[in-house]
Amino acid sequence: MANEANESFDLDKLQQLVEMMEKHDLREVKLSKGGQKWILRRGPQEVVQVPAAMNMMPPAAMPAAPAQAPAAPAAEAAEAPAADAGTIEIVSPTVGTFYSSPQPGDPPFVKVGDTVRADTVVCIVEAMKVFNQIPAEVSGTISKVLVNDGDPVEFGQALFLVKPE
Amino acid sequence: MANEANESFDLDKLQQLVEMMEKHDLREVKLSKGGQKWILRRGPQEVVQVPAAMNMMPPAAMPAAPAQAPAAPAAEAAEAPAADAGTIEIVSPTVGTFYSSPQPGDPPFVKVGDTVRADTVVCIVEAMKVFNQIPAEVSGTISKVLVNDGDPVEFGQALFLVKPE
Amino acid sequence: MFQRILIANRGEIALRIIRACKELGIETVAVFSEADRGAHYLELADEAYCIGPASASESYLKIDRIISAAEIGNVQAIHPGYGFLAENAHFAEVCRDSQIEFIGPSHEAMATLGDKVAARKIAQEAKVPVVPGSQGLVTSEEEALKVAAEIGYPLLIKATAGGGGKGIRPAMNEITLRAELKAASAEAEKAFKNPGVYLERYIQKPRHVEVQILADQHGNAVHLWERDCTMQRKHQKLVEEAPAPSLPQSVREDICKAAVRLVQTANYSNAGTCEFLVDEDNQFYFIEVNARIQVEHPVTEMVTGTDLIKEQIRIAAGEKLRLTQRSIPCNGCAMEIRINAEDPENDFRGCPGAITKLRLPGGPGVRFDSHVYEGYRISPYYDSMIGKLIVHRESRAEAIACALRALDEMVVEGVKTTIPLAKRILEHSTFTEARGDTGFVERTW
Amino acid sequence: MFQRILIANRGEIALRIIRACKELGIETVAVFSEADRGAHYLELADEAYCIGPASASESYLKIDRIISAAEIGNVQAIHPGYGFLAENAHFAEVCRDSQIEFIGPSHEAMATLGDKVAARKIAQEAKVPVVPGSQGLVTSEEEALKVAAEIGYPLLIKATAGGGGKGIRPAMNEITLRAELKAASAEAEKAFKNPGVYLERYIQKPRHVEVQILADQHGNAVHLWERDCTMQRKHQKLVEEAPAPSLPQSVREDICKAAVRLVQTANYSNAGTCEFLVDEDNQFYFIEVNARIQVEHPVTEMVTGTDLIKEQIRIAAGEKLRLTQRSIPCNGCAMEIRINAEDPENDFRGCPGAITKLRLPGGPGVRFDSHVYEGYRISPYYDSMIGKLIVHRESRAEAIACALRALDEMVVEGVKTTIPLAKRILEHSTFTEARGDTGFVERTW
Repeated sequence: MANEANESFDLDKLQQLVEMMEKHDLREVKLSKGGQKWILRRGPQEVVQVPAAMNMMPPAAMPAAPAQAPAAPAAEAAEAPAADAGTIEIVSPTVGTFYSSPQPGDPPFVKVGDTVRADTVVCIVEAMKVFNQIPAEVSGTISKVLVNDGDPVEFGQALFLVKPE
Repeated sequence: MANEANESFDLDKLQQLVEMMEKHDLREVKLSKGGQKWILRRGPQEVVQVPAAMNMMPPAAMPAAPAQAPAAPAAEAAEAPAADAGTIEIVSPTVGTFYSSPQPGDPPFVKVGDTVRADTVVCIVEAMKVFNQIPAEVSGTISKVLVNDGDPVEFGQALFLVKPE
Repeated sequence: MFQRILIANRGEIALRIIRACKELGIETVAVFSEADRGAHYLELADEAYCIGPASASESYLKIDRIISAAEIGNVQAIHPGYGFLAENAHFAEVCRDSQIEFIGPSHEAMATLGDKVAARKIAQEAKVPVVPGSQGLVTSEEEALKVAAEIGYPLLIKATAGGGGKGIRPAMNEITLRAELKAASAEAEKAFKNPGVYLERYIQKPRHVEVQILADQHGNAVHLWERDCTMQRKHQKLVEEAPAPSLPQSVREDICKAAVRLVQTANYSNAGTCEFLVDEDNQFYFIEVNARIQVEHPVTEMVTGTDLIKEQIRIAAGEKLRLTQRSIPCNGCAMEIRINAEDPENDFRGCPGAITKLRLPGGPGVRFDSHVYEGYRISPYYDSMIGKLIVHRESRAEAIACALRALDEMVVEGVKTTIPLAKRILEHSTFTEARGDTGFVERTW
Repeated sequence: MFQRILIANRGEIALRIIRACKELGIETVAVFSEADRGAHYLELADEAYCIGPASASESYLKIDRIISAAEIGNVQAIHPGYGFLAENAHFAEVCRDSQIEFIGPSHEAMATLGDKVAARKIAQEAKVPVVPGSQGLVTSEEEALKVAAEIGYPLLIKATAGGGGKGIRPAMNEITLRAELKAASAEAEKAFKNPGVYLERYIQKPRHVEVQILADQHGNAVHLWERDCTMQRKHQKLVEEAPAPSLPQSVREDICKAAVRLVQTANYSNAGTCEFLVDEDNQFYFIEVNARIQVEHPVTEMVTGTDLIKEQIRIAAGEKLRLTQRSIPCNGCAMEIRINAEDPENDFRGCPGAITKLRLPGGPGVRFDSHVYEGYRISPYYDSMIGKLIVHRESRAEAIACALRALDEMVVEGVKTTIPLAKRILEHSTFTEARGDTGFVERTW
């Protein structure tokens, strides 16, 4: 987190950018800088997406902890370094309960050392009785499982570390 | 005032010093650094004097204005630059009304260009019907009169600028 | 009573609800978007879950994510605050289907009162005056002229599909009515794909007066007196106060009783507000019910000595009202001044950015409700309100003086705010003499 | 009414008086020492004059400089706040000799009540119970034993020249009395150059209860109910509340009436406080009168809905009391928590220094009186109080819960504060069950 603080000038950049967009009523801005990419859109259903960075989001802290994290708009996450150099995180697309296997007692979808492709199902996140199968969205080798079966997970929380091919 | 803000680390020094004195129950500390001198005493009648600096105190701002000055212990004034390089200020030792002459209509005690000695009376500051004759406390030439006959003056407010011999 | 509540909101009102829960010994689960990550108020909740990106449609408006946060948070109830999902009957229903109590009215009552025509019917049923107008749409010119003759001129031709001030044309007399009717219908067809128009009396120079009510689930309802919210700009309230100045005592009592009749007729429970227009002759006309807690609720809390959020929670938990109508006082005068990060020089556009310096007002008679602090970054995604100054003094004159001295004490740097406008309003004779109408601020500044 | 007032004080109470004056439309002249130059509250005064160096003896206690500031500031009255010159009868007299009204009692009443023996006489004259003891000094052992037999054991042998807890010896029975008497006298001779001692009953496990009174210059006096200040450490109050818990209603009324009798007998005017000790049998004994506004006055303001500073000014301006005894309520429960920059780990030594981070509590039921802000530098020259948290809720339990959640919201960095101790007190069963006595805090922490 420390180096984020140092790099906080990027937040200001984003701020400026958003204000500039508002001022001149821009609908869309795309920026790419080094490894990261920003796409900002304004209007009816304004969203901030950080595709390149999404998989690099830091583990969303658990109860109470999030508070310690610095205030920052979504794109700021792009700054966050991967928890483990050379690995990519598979993050939860929603808030819910994490299940590592299809059924209680079954073997887990994946374990450390398994190779996964973009469409490989790595776990289930249950939200409102709906069991969402989560694909890896990246190909490589599972190097770490970050949560336990039955854990509650937040939106954007890292579930697995993958060493890409 | 701007450069005081930059030099605010000196305030911290003073703070440390005062705390150090408290902690180790020091009764007196004398420091000299460059042109300035600090004398701090603690105990029964604790006072902070800044002899070398006292005459260099900036004119105490008039109504409302003092508020703009930065919060700082007395000795901080030592940092303040003289209003005019090479001159020394004669400051009011009390709060009251400034009179430039012994009687209304009389010629003033001193005017620009007059030479004064330490014991030369330069004005009267009236407080509670008491007419305090104010000596120059420095020898030199009056280079500027900073207040008008009948003006209210604060403690520590500069009244005259003197070019020392 | 509940042991654990989820707060489906953000900012000032989320903090307000956390405060009430802490005083009641109830644990809180907060939810937040990535734009609010790290906000100080989240530290005060017992748990906090990120539910999505900055965009409200992907977080604070995302029903399934909020419900599943409630499930993993293991709460018994959800407080929706105001805005976002607060008046979404579907959300209320989903909550209850998931065995989680929604802290608000029944979704049936919410749905009914959310419908203009249905709400108007209920009001008439409850013998609450509504703005005179045509029963439903006017289809022919003859009908229009006939209705107009009954309700009287001047009147407004309103597109049934319109709203937010759009699709409205005034008609001062028969001639203009004839002329405007077709034009209005054609315009409506073009703008809203619906030619339907209806007629309504044009209330001139109205004041906005609303009545706070509380109703339990056992058929008991009380009013907590009224608020005057006449100081507004583009339908955005700027200053609210209680009691309503320049309203005869008999009218105050009538309008408050009318509000109670209305919510009882609608089988409404929990906290709610009935909004009225009051014309120059002190006739009042029902407009709508806000089926939620409102931004300006503190004004009523100060003069009645109640905590409306706590009462909402108690009612949702099934408790009977602790208050009886006779036990509810209206002491002194309270005012709320909304402080928004907006640029008055630039048509009040939002001013997102970091608050570089902040000094809050304090002392007797001053309450300040805000989630911001020095260093807080106002995100561009949500509303621009950064705080509410609430003052409570013996008299209206003292309340105004107190509000002005408190605004003098406030320092906000880094963003532009509406503080200067607020001061101009509070000092204007039209306000101090309570001669304003809802158009005053726009006409004057 | 005055047009212009000088405030002969600093910090929190100076700001408090500025706020009251602004609400009354009275201009203010502030005075400050060089240590306070640039403090934010000085900006809120209409004028501000530097009157000397940091040392109080050279500034805030310097009568001639304050009077001449009042003269060049052209004010009609001086408010002394508390501490410094507030109870200096000579200062009050000098003000009035200079045709400047002193906002406080007559200097005669102040002088009389400032004298222990004289104040005790007035109390007895007003039929207000005092701590049983010898009439004046005891000169012989026989006399001591005779008096002791009347007032009963245990008792205290007190040096007449003593004070602040010094020169006091307990005697549990005749034997110890005999033994201690000579020793005490000798010790007094040695310590205070005055061998005089007197006897007083030893009140065990007392509570500290004080009554707020207001009296005008036309002979009218009322009480504004009592405050309990039992939570103290080395005679420094930490938490004050109203009403006094665990005090039977009949005793509350008796003690309040006694206070009114006392101030009327003393021809006292303006605001004042009568301090009492209350023993385990709810017997109360007069100790002294504080002839000034007190730090803890906001507690009374909250439960009675008054503004004591404004009342002080009105009374000094010669107005008749606006309040009648029957019109003064005591609503809900109010508490004040003093927040001092002190280091509890280090025997509560003052912690001067810069406040590097500050977040204030807010929301319903919370009032915060303070002159500090982020970046404020606490000078080592004056008292260590940086703020007062005042809460006001329906019940005592809610007030405690509100105070705790407000303290949770507070963030003070850069200096150590008494916030942790305050939390421990508020959470301790002895406090929540109101079983404490004035020795509780020192015995417990």
